Amino acid sequence: METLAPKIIFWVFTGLMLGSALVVVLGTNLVRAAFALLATFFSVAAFYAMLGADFLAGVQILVYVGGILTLFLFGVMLTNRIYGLELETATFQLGSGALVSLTVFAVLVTVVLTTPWSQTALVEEGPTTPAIGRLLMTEYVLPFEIASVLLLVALLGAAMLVRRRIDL
Amino acid sequence: MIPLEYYLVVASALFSLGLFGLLTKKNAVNVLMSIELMFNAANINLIAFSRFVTGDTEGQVFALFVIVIAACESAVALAIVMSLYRILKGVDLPEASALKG
Amino acid sequence: MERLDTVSSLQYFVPEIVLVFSLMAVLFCDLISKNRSQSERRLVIVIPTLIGLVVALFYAFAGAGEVSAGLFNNMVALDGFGNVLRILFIASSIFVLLFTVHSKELKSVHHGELLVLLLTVTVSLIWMANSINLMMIYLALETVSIASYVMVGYLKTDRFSNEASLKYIIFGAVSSGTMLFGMSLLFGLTGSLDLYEIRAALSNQEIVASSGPALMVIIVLILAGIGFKMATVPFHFWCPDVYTGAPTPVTAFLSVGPKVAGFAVLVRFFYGGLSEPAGGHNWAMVGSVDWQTILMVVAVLTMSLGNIAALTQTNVKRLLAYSSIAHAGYIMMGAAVLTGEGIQAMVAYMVVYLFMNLGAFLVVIIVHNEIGSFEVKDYAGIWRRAPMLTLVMGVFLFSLMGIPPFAGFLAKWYVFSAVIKAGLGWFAVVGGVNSAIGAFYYLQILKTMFVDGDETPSPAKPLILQPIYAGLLFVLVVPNIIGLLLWGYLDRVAQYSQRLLDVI
Amino acid sequence: MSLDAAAVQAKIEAKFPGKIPSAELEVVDPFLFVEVDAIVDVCTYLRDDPELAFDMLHCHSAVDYLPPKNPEEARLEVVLHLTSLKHRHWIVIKVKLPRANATMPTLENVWPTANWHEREAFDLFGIQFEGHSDFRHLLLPDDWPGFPLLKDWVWPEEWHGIAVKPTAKMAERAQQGEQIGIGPFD
Amino acid sequence: MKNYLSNIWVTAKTVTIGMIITFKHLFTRSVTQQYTSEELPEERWKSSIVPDGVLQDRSRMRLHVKIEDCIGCKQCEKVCPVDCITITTEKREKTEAPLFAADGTAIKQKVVQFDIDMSLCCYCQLCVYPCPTECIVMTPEFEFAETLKSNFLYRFAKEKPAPPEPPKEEVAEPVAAGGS
Amino acid sequence: MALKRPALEATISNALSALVVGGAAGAVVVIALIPMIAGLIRDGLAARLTPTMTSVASIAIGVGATVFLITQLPIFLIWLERKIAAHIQDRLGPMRVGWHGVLQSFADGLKLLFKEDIIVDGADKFLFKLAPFLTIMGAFAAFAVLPWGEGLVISNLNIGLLYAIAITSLGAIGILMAGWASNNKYALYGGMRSAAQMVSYEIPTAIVILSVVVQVGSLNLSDVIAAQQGGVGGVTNWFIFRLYGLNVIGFILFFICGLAETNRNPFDIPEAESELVAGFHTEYSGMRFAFFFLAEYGAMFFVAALTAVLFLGGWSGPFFSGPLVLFVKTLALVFVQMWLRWTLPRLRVDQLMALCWKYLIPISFVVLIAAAIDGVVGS
Amino acid sequence: MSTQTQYKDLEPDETYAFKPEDLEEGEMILNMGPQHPSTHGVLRIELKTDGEVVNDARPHIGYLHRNFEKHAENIDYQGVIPFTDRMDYVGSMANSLSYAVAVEKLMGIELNERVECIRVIVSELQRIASHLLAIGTYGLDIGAFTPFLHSFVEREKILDLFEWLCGARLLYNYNWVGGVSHDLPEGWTGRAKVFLDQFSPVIEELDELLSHNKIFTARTATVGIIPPELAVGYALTGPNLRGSGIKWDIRKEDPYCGYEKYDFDVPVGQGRYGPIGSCWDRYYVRVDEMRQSVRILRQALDQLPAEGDVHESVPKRVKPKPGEAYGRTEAPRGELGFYVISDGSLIPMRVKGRSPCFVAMSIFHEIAKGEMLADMIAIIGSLDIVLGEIDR
Repeated sequence: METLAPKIIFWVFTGLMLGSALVVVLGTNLVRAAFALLATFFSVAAFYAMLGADFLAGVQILVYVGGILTLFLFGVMLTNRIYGLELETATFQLGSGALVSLTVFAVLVTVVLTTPWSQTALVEEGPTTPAIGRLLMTEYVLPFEIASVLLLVALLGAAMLVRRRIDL
Repeated sequence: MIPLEYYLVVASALFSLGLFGLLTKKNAVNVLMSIELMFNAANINLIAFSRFVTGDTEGQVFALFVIVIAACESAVALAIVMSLYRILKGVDLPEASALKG
Repeated sequence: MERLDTVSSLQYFVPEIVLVFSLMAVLFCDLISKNRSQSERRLVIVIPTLIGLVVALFYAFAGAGEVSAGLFNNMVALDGFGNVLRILFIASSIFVLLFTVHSKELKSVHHGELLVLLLTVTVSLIWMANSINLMMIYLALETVSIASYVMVGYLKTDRFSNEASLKYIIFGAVSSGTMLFGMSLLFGLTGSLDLYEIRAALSNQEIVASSGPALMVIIVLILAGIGFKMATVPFHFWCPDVYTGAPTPVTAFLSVGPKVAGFAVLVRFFYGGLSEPAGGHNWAMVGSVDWQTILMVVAVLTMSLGNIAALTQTNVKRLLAYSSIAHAGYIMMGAAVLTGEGIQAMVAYMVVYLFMNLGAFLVVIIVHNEIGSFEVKDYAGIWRRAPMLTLVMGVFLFSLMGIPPFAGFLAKWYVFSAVIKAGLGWFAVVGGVNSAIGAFYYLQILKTMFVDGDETPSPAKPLILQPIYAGLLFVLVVPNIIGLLLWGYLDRVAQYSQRLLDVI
Repeated sequence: MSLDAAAVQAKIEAKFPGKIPSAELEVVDPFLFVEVDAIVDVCTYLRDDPELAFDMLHCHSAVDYLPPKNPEEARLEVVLHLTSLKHRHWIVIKVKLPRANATMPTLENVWPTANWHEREAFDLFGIQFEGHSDFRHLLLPDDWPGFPLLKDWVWPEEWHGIAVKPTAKMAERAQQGEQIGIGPFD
Repeated sequence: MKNYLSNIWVTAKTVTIGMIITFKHLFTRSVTQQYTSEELPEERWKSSIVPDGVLQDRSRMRLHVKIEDCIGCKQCEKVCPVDCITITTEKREKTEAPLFAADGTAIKQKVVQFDIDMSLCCYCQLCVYPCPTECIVMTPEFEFAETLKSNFLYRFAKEKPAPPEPPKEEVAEPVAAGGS
Repeated sequence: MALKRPALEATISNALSALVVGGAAGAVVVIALIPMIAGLIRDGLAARLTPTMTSVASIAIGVGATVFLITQLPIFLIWLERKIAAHIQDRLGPMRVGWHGVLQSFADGLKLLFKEDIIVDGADKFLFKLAPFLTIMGAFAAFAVLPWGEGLVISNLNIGLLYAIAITSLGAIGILMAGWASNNKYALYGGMRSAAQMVSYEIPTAIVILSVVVQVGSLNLSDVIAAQQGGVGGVTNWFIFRLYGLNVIGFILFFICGLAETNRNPFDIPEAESELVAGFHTEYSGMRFAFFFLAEYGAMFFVAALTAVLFLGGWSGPFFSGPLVLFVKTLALVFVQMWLRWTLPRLRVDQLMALCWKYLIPISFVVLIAAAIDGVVGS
Repeated sequence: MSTQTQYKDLEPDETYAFKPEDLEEGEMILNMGPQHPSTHGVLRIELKTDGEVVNDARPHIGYLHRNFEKHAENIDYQGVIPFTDRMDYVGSMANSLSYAVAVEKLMGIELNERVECIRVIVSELQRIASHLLAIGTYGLDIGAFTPFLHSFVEREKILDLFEWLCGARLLYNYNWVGGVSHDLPEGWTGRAKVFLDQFSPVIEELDELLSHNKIFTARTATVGIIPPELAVGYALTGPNLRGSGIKWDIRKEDPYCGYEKYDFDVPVGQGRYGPIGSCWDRYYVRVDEMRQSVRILRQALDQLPAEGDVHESVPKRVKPKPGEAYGRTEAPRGELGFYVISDGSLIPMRVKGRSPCFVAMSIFHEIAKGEMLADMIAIIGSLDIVLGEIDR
């Protein structure tokens, strides 16, 4: 039980993540791909939780599911004539794409498995929120400020681009 | 206890899937989705390392910034896609080929 | 190397702060001038932008001292290299800002967001070039990218602009995702995000011995992200399309700012994280991967491909895009030699490149304002309409070619001498051959401008030159002409810029 | 300053001589006949002349005259009831049209409200209005056979499988002991 | 800014007013009549504004014919706008005993068919006025729903015409049977 | 014409098998899974699940109680809503089934159970079936972090508030999915409106929550309640009375946002019956429709409970504390929600967005900044 | 030309006014109705929408078309009245009154004062009932459910009064040519006064609950603007015309049934919360008209002559001489006119009903352009249409 439960959860979410990612990249229906992304994001959040990053898991769901996924769905629905459900998404260069990505996968897996990662510091994890907050306010205060500039500019730019009039 | 390598392999698989979608998908929005998969793969790596290797929250802070950046990037990207859709009436990448040559 | 905390870092951070505040001021001015006419509004926003940039430039000059430190707990570096680039970025932004004022392409659109984006890109370029932390590098690079995506797609009713923007963002997102994956692996390998700590970790032979493949993969993945910004082969695909589609002032900016910042990141990453000073001007790689060879291969491929592809181009912007790829190859040569002279050569080349490339683009803008075309064949007969402009263009192109009296020669000389000094003679030969190839297409343009006009009788009405543009042309052309006279000054700058964080 | 029908007639006669073939002024609602070829001009005049200022076309009807005794009087009439909100007077204008291929110019540009009224008149009487901007069926289905308000209209037997003529009365059917369900299923 | 604040203020004010009103109504007596559970005949016509019981005086619900009084004049059939009344008469033989309606009019016709199709009736009451003997009336009876449309054919004629009828006695007595 | 016999049987079997078994079981499993994972998260990894059986048992009991609560509560709330609506409108409302119609919702549920399970021919069948579960999951999974009393919480997550906002955004995805999969333009409009609305209103919600978090210093809901204990009469420490009355504004903002997040009038534009027929659930019938209904009322209850926890002291009351106190507070807030619904007209889409971006967000920032300044000055 | 022709089969697409090939980028055809909760009946509106914005709109009517005018050519004059009742089925009294006025004008019948006064009373009560319905359903359209039922409570009371008067609640057949069908029952006027006394505060309450609510004004006061010129050009009448600020009321301009004897104001749109002629103005004119109707009713109930036979002028046979007449009244929805042509026989030769809703609906496509989807509902509701009258 003690060792089985996390394993089951891990494999369930791995299956869910990779399966839904496969739907995203192999599926032919665009909207289904977007909804499959929901499962991917969700299982990634579960991974975070398993890795003790509870705050990140919450943020992952909040931002990815609540924000980015909704954005994608809007993007899909607004950039297609959605009179029917036939939102086909075509593919091309399947063979070469598969070759390249399989090669990359092989290389990465080899590297990942052969490299001796220095797993020395497996500490007890508690709540991570205060630690993250403290880091953001002390050591990483400059990146934090840059991120705010980035958010401002992204907001401004996106709003500018979707506005119809050009002289505003 | 799941070893670190398991997470890394899953992340690699997710990364490769994202790459595959990127190379094979025609629809711009779908390509952006694939890119999100790549970001997520990197984030899994970061958090796994932050737990198993460093043992502090540094990697998590990085992942947090990555999430922020991914959100900004998708917002801007979708805005561009919408803007292009108004002109082209379609968002398939091979259609956006006026700049060839 | 001194590690400063947040509060004590602020005094060295004035130009950036000025830029961020002027960014907000422009936003505010744009907001309150909503009901005014377009020309008035443009004035209301251009002036604070200009003031902000000039003040920042002033403080950047004033701040270029002897101090070297890691600001904000080793987030960004304060050193000679960074100070020079900071000035470079602000100067190029001032030029680009003035380019936009009379550009015909940007006539109908509102400039508010463009200027805010310009300031954002400027300030984040500085951050990008100075960051010595993986997170900072990534964040600054993405800020530059996201803002420039919008800048490229600024003409939202224009198909080319939009397509360029889409292409840019997709390539950019891919390369940043790749780079991020590499960074995550590097983080796992070394357990740190700080470049100097990474260097320390990589010096540990125990790790290095068993992690060769991993480091190789990491370097390739990270190079993808940096290479995208530098537009080096094989991450250059976006470059011609984006340069062609983007509004020309934005193109001019992209060909200087992000490219230079990309090289800065290259230097910061490879010199800061993956090599250590080895006495004198020499550097030694740490880790078990021979990244120098990778860089050299990339440099050779980049300049060759850029030059060869440029030969067949008919569009001036596209041609200049390939030319800028080729120049990226030359700059890369400096980075690949792994000596202090290499860094000096890079900075010297970048300074000169700023003047000659921006000048060439300014001429393109002026000509486009008049004839509405970017095709080389439409340049026929410009000589008769604007002899001075043609001569100026000649100066820029000769300088880009690297012909002796002009500044471009100086830049090339710097690079080649650094390469030769490092004992890589074949490398210099490749560069020389490439320069010769490059001369063909530059001469092609000149030939069209000077000679071809005669058979197609076009009305020889004189070309109108806005005073601002005339002044800018003057400012840009003079350093090119008196290139050889600037030797001493450039040498001082180059010497100064060699001071990386831990090398005095 | 309101005008009575006679004054209106006089004014129109002065402006468009001979375009009013007849008029009835002694009836409950006095009316003027106007020639169909001048109807748009007359109506524009009626609307725009400051003394007349008939700014509102408040009723527009068509009438089918098919007297069985004297068939030569058979005709269609378009009747316009005009009101002036300004002077608070009103007048009736009539236009005679032949029963076969009745056509008249549209008044949509004079009073926009004529848009639907004319479509209705086309639907029910088959009068064609030339120059109408959106000439489609209004009340009836687009494929309805014939024009029901004509006096000699013949009931169609069925329309898309629906019996149009009144079916046999329930009384007769029920007398045969038939059980008729509620609803459209019988 | 002033506009901004006044918007907030007006919104808050009007919403509060509305909430006060609806809160008051939460405690006012409801007007619902629980129709089938309060089935008492006198309760059926309850109204808050009209005195109890008076509503049924002029009610125009189901038609009823006192067929004994009908003289077969067909006035009602003629006047009916929807043709829901069908009357067939035969001349009474001189030999039969003279019949008189309640008001003393002599009945000279034998009403062999007096059908009212209640599914067509438009409850306009126009048939009631011309009746010389006041034999056709509208009753306050309103519960006469049916499952078969043919059951709406009310056949009042007592006299049988020459051909025999199918036995349909239960519909011939609509008032007594409640239309079942 | 009567329904043909085989069709009737098919309907019943459909409804029973596909919906009751699959639907309810699926929902319960999903709902059960979420707190389980949450529990695992709480205990770090399963490695630290030392008293395994007790933990699982407590989770199971908690899940069981919650499942019972959240499936029965909406049924009661629906009856309550109908009665309140009726009395506000001078009517009586349901009166026949049980005392004053208390069992009416059960009767309706039974009816919905036996209704034909219609799936539109042109629909995307998989997503069409999935959407109600997603929505109900989003609404009910949030209950996992709701503390009912001292230690009476299924999963004492230390990111409870973040989890609550994050998981409720699943509902938006479910609604969007339903709107799209129905292959109906009205449904699509409803889905799009709903998504836009929920995404926008999450911002002020999060900011107001942040203002409370700043005052507590924790994202844990139990900590939030613990921070409101004590005070005069056990009342004055409630957050609504703190921060010089500014928290009252925060409370009102959070309440408004809660209305919007749960698509309640005057923000019910996704299902605006007068414009979009029924919005995203136009094509749904039977049990699937009921799931949307349950989800709406479940979300409504949760938002009210969260408001009570954040501002009104949660389960701690002036005289006695416990689950009942929270329940009463929540019901009072739910009553206000219903009361508002039957008072106000509906906003238009652009006005809805303007309200969010021009009014709620700036004001919520004011509250947040005030809370932050107060925290800095206080420390 | 009038012989029977075979119908031709149409493709479903052919019934659309907008063709898919005409659509701009991002546009979509949305079919609103004929089964839709807020089209007030079987109205179908074809909308060309771009997101939430409506770029163009075309109403399709006729789903309730029964060709009342053809009916009228087949029955006698008196028999037409039940059919007129069914035109505007929430304002039946006014419909039959208008028809009766037209036929009386044709025949030259003079009425005694009691009949006239009774007619005024019932038509004003009907106006209140109709406006209550209009206001209630308008609230419902905008999303406020409660005012609808509050107003229906009041409307029920009026219907009770009518049922007491003539036995029917909806389709009264009360106004006859030359009189009314029943005299007022004993005690009726007293109860009517009781109704008025308790009704006046209800108007104020509705006003507070709905009219001035910020959300309601925001939803209605800036949409569906009908400028006065447009309103006159489209021949709007009744509250729709008055909402655009034009003082025009048949009761004042062309008095019938002795309206000149009563003292009342004609409310017009003020543009209180936005531009004049908005949905809110039209709505509020109705609220104000209810107040005026109460005023008229109080006077009429006081002035009601005690003596007079309501059937005094009813002709034995309604058989007008050949001729024509256009009789019009101010129905709750505007000028309701009947154009009656007699050829001397017992049945009318032509009866044309000029329906205010038909005309009001014809302006829809003009004011719908550029508004949002939700505003369609607000506009339809503010025009206060009844499909029975549009389609006839």
